Amino acid sequence: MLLIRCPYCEEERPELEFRNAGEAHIARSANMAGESDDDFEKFFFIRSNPKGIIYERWRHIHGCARFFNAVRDTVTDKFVMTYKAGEPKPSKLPGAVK
Amino acid sequence: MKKYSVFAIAREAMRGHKGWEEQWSSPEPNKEYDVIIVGAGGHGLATAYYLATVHGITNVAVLEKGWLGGGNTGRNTTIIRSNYLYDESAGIYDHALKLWDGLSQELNYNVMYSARGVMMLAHNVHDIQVLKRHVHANRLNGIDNEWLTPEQAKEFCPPLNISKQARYPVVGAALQRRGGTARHDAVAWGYARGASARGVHIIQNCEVTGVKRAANGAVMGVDTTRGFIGAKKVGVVAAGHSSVIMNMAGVRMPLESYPLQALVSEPVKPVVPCVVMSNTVHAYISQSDKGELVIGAGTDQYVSYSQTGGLHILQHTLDAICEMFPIFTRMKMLRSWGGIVDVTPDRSPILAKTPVPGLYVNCGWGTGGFKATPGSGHVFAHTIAKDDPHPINAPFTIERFRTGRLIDEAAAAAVAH
Amino acid sequence: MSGAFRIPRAGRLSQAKTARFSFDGQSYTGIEGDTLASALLANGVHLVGRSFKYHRPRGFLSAGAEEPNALVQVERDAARKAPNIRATVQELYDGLVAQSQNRWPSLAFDIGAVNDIASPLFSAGFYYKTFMWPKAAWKSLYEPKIRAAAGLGVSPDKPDPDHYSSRYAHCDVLVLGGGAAGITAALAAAETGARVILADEQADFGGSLRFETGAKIDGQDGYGWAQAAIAKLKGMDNVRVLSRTTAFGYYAQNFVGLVERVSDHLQSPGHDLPRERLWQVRAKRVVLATGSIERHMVFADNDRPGIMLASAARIYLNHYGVAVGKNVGVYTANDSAYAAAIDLKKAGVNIAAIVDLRDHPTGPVIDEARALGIEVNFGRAVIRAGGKLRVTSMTVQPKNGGGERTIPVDAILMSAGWTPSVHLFSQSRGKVAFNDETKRFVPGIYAQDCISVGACNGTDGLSASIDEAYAAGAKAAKDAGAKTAKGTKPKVDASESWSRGMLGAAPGAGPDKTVKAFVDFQNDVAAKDIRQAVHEGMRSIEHVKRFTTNGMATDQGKTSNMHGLAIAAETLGKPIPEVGLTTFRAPYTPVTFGAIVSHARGPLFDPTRKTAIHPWAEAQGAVFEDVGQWKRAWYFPKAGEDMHKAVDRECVAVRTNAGLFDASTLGKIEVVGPDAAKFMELLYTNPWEKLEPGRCRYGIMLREDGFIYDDGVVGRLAPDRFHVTTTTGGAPRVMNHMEDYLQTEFPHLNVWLTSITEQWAVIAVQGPKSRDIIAPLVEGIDMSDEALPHMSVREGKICGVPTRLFRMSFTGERGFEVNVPADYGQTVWEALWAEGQKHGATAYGTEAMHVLRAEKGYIIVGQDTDGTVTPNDAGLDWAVGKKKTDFVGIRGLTRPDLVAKGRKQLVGLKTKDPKVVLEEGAQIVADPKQAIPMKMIGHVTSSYWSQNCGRSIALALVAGGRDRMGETLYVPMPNGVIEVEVTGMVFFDETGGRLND
Amino acid sequence: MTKAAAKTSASSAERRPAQAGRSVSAKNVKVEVLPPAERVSLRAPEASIAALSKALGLTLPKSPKTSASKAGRMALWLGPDEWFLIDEAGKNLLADCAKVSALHSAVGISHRNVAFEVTGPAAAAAINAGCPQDLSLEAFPVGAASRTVLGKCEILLLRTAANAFWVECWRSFSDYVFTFLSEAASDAAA
Repeated sequence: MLLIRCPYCEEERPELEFRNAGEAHIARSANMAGESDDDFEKFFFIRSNPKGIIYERWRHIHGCARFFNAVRDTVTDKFVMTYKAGEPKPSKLPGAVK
Repeated sequence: MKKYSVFAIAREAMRGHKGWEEQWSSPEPNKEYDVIIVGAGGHGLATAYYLATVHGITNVAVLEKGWLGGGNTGRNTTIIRSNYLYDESAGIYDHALKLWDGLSQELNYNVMYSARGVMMLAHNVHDIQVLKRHVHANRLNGIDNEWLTPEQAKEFCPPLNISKQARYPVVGAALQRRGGTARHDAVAWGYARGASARGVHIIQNCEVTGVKRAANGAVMGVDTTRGFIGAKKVGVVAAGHSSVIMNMAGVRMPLESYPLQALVSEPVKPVVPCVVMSNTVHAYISQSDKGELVIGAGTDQYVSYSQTGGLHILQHTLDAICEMFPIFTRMKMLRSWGGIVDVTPDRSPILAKTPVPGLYVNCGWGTGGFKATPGSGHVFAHTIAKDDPHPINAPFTIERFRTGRLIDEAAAAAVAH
Repeated sequence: MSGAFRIPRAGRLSQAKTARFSFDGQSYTGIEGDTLASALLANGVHLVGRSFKYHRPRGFLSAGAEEPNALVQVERDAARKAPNIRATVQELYDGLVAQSQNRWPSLAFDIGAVNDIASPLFSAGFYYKTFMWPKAAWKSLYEPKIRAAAGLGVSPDKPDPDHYSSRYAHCDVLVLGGGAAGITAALAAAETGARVILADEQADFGGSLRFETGAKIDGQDGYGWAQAAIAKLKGMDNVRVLSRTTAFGYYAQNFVGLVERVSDHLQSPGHDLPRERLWQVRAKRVVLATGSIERHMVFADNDRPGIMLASAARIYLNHYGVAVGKNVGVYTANDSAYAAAIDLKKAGVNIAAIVDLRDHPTGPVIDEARALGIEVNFGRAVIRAGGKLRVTSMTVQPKNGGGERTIPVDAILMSAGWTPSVHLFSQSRGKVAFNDETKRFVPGIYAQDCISVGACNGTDGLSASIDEAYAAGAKAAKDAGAKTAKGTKPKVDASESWSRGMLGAAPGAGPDKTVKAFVDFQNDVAAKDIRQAVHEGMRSIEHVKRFTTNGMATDQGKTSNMHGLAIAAETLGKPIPEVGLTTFRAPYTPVTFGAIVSHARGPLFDPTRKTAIHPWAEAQGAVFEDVGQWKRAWYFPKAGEDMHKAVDRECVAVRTNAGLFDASTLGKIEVVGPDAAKFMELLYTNPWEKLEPGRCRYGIMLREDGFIYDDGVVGRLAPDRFHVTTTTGGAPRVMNHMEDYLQTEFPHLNVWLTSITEQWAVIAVQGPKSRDIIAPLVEGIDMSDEALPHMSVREGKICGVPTRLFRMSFTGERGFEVNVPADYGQTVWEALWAEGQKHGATAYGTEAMHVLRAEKGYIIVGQDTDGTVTPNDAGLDWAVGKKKTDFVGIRGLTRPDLVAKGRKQLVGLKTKDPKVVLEEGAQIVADPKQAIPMKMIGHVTSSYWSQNCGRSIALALVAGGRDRMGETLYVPMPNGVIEVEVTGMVFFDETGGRLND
Repeated sequence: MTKAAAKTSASSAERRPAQAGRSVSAKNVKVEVLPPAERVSLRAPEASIAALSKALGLTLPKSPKTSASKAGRMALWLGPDEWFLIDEAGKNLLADCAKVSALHSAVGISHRNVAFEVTGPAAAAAINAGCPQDLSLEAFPVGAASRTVLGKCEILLLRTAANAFWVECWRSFSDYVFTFLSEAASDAAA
């Protein structure tokens, strides 16, 4: 069971309080109705599924109920950082080598 | 390939089993092959085997980053069935089931396919509606699947608890008698032996690090930890790592990889005679020939390549097992492990040509790929050999996610209203 | 006397406290504090089991959790049977009943032992090569025989009367292993004030100090020091000491699963104590002090009862006061077995000889052995053991060949060296490193905040272990945020010699030999099997393991893995690290399902949700159905009624007079804020901005892919307040879906969502008399059709309590849904019921509700739709706002396949024979005469007998269904084809006039 | 404890709270059902907090996992814009909120939840049978409040004293929560 730092509760909480909500930073188009079939496929189905650093969404559903973003290594399952929903994708990761 | 038989065993017994030949050879890679298969799991090895036996293509390499059969092939709960709802799914899984029946003889390797029956439990009215929809569709598709009362279900699987006092009482079941289990390692080894004997190179400890494409976009070969290996056709059968490999070729996939855990109990004398599955209570169980209860359930909730998962997932799984089989609380978990399952948005596989000429992909089997192994390899070999899908796998395209023509078995089992 | 082999004044148990027990029906006496193993050995019993494949007789190999052989069935009573219990772990209690396993008819005479005679046939992986002919025989003959022969114990066959509990715990420092290193680390950490948990799998602490008579710490003997230290730790508020507690799994982020065996050792556990308790500990730092496990020597017939690990014999002697034989041989490749010989000799047991593989070992233990007059042979090997049910001799030969000499013995103690227990370290995803000099894998690269100390870290010697453990314990506490320690490090006054050993097959079991020199006892894997696997092309240790099953038995290879690896490496001609080590997986030792499940059994398997009105329905004799976690009243049978009769009556009554229905389980969400309507516009297909306060609308929610996700009636209470209803099962996911969009896609909207599902009990009153029933109880709401038309909502009072009164209908009749605060649900229901009685009303359940809505063609999401159905497919295009520029699902809806011709559409079906009721889920074809596989064009989603229509009715999804009106289609059933006609979806009151009648 | 089933007025329907009157006592833990109380789910942006605090007569806490309490009225921080309000005396929280014109959402949920009190030296241990949070006084001090889980159910947890917790859950889960806590209490006592 993972231990996840909720950026709103400002502490680490057990995974049982959270629900994963898939890849982060996939923005819904402001002109959804005008999207092409290809764009819609990319938006709704295509996922980066990285082996390594993933940017993902979690919801602290049984806690503060907020959605937020996390950076995690999918090989070790270790969290690099978490940040609030709406904040930009971090350009630099803490402790990142290279 | 020297034939295996009881006589061969008797002969070897006389000389201390020193005369067995290698089941597969471990050659150094050539510079180039006609076809490269990425991934020496059951599906990849079966593909190579059928390329050789059905299509006469033997200049084939199967590249494996670890040891053959070491991924999901060796980590699954070996359930085999074909009682799927949609024609497309029923088509491919029943194709596989027909190949399972006779696979030991075909491969001259006892894969221990055991048609002990797969029973899926209904716990409420909604389950009955969903399972009966399957039963009727299967019947008209020529696939066996029959409806049982709770009492009949208990007769078929005596330790099952059908008490009406259970939290979710059993109210019926669908039984596919041809369903069952097989010995997972033997499937990989049997195909490896058969393919190797026909000239296929199985190259272990050889990780693909890149996919090379020509100026026209077509595949030229792959970079590996053992150097570049050329091929005009590359089939990616890398299960949880499929999207990693496809990314190397510049193709982004509708896939996510999740940890799937399973466990076995200590071995006991025969007690569970068949496979029992429940979607509502959510777990499945069978008993191996060795006597271990083989148990699985759902995935962890996050993308991961760690091959580990949380204890709470196993707890939920065993909660469900002990709800269905209250007599098992004193049984002991002996070993648990995790695999990486690649899941598509509609929970059906992708078995198709790709936008890249010469690149083929066989992935997205999610939690249920083992049962398809022979059928998947058979039609994927066809797809690669003919550069055109077999009618059975034609619906399993990548494009379906653009058009919306999904094969959504999970949605068809819609959650309760 | 508790057994002929109990040595007076030896051991630590009080011989006064005896305990009677039985094994295979024979009664024995042991001592409290014994394990079943020590008690049997005290009585001279070595033969306790049969091996898995060859059914060879087996005795005790060890005195601990690594035991591969001595597995027994322990039965407290008929319902408390436990298979595969290690006799070396099971503590004795008065009245314990144990049986041997995997033998028939008896342990001493086992028919299955013919497998041993025929064993040349049963070589590694033989089953992959045979049993293939004739094909049918696998299922009918071979497999049943194999299965019957396999397995060890017998599964329990009754529900377990015991209970299991669980506890989450947090600490700064978790110390796993209570030997000298673990205790020291715990002391160092505890002195800082850090929160410490110390756990050990044994009943009492001390680890190897339990048998190392040569250890002295702080002026006491080692064991005594350990007990004093534990007493000190137990007295500290910041320390929790757990004995009989095995850390079985090391998960991500220092999350460790432990099982505490609470009452299996007690004679009468009573009802209050759980059998076992699961601890799930989150530790800031973990100290691994898991020790090491002695390896056996791999030589021919090394499995005969009476042959055991040297350290085991020492524990039996020094702790339990039991001699494992009267004339004992020792076979070793290191120093530690000498201590066993010395201890036994001093206790009066004859040591027949020590056989040491090493050519010229020197040291104090060797000198001491010689001084005691023990025969010591260097450079020699035991090439074979004699005896069958008990070892009778050992045959010794110079290790490079030469003359054989057979020495009579009744026990052989072996030691090939010690394997560090890196299981938990490895589970933590740490990478082990092979130390070529000491020939062992030790912790290399750490993946988590943990540290290994003592023997499990490859640290030899008590003094070095304690130094290391003290520093590690203090550092772990400091790293976890505690203050610096201010204690004193334990001082080692004397310790024993630990030296290396050997890996792989011993001389006489080399590559040229076909003897049965066992590597894995339980699974009957001999050195030759491993070699055969390599010869057959298995080059990865994982292949070798799986092909031979080495290390896959219930002991998970604790004694066998390293030997197996070494033999494979030797055969391959590769260094050990290149062949690799198999993965260590949880659990460290087998864990009961009960402990893992703990509380989640019976009523706590899953919450059972009941509405406020449930007790009334129960009192009325309602039959309930499970809908998700809810129990819903299904139908209300009167005396003599079956389900059909009850449902027919309920359905007719609703349309004739009125019916009361408990709709409380429907999901309800209050959407509040100035942007509430804007939000609703985005989440539902319908338009909402213009819906006036006080009015309702049926809403459809899609997923982004355009398929129907949920539906429900929505009332606008105020410009900034909506009362949204969802399906029963959909409530949590709809809430999550709405929150997701609100928080992440539309955070600019000023609106909030609150689940009010359980705030309101909902009583549907439906039927022509519904208004007459409600009106007398209502205050402050004008109930006239003009003031309260169909699809409107008002707030007021009913029975003196607040209500949100909806005028709406899911039956097609004039209808209302009365929302009242949940605690008033039952009394308001009772009041309405009393009024209803005056008007011939009935209570109806979910089944009648389904029939009534189907008569009107109202869909149920999840039954008539299945996640692949668009609003158009369901005939609900009218509910999609055509002028809207955005809503969730707007783009998904226009994808090529979702607008293609021939999609399945929801239609009505009437059977040609009105009495025939179709089966839900039945498939529909256009041509019933076609051969299988048939082309199916749809399926029946809902089907009922409609008493109101006087015939059966059905809804179905049919390809191109709306273009097939009037067409005859076919439903092929096992006992004949049913003809049906495609119709519209409304079967009753097509004009809808009754809504206002 | 007050009488669990109470009539609100002579003319109105009888109130029948779930689990009324249930309690269980083990050696070091006691679990009791609390009587009905007034409850509101309050949502508001930062800018409205001062006005709402004034109207409610207690300062809405702004720090995670904290609560405020004054004269039988409690406000639990549940999220950055979410508070759970309890008035034990049943005073009208909604009416107080309605006085505030600043942006907010107040939804009455008095009947949605059922509250339990878990008291005694082993109270934390009993809750930890199914709650994965660290309930030591350092990590979860008196006054700490949080939504979390207990077994297979969501709960709201408030520490009212070193040895006392206030546990809330939705009405239909109250039987499960009570049963769970009862089982856990007997084990925690051991």
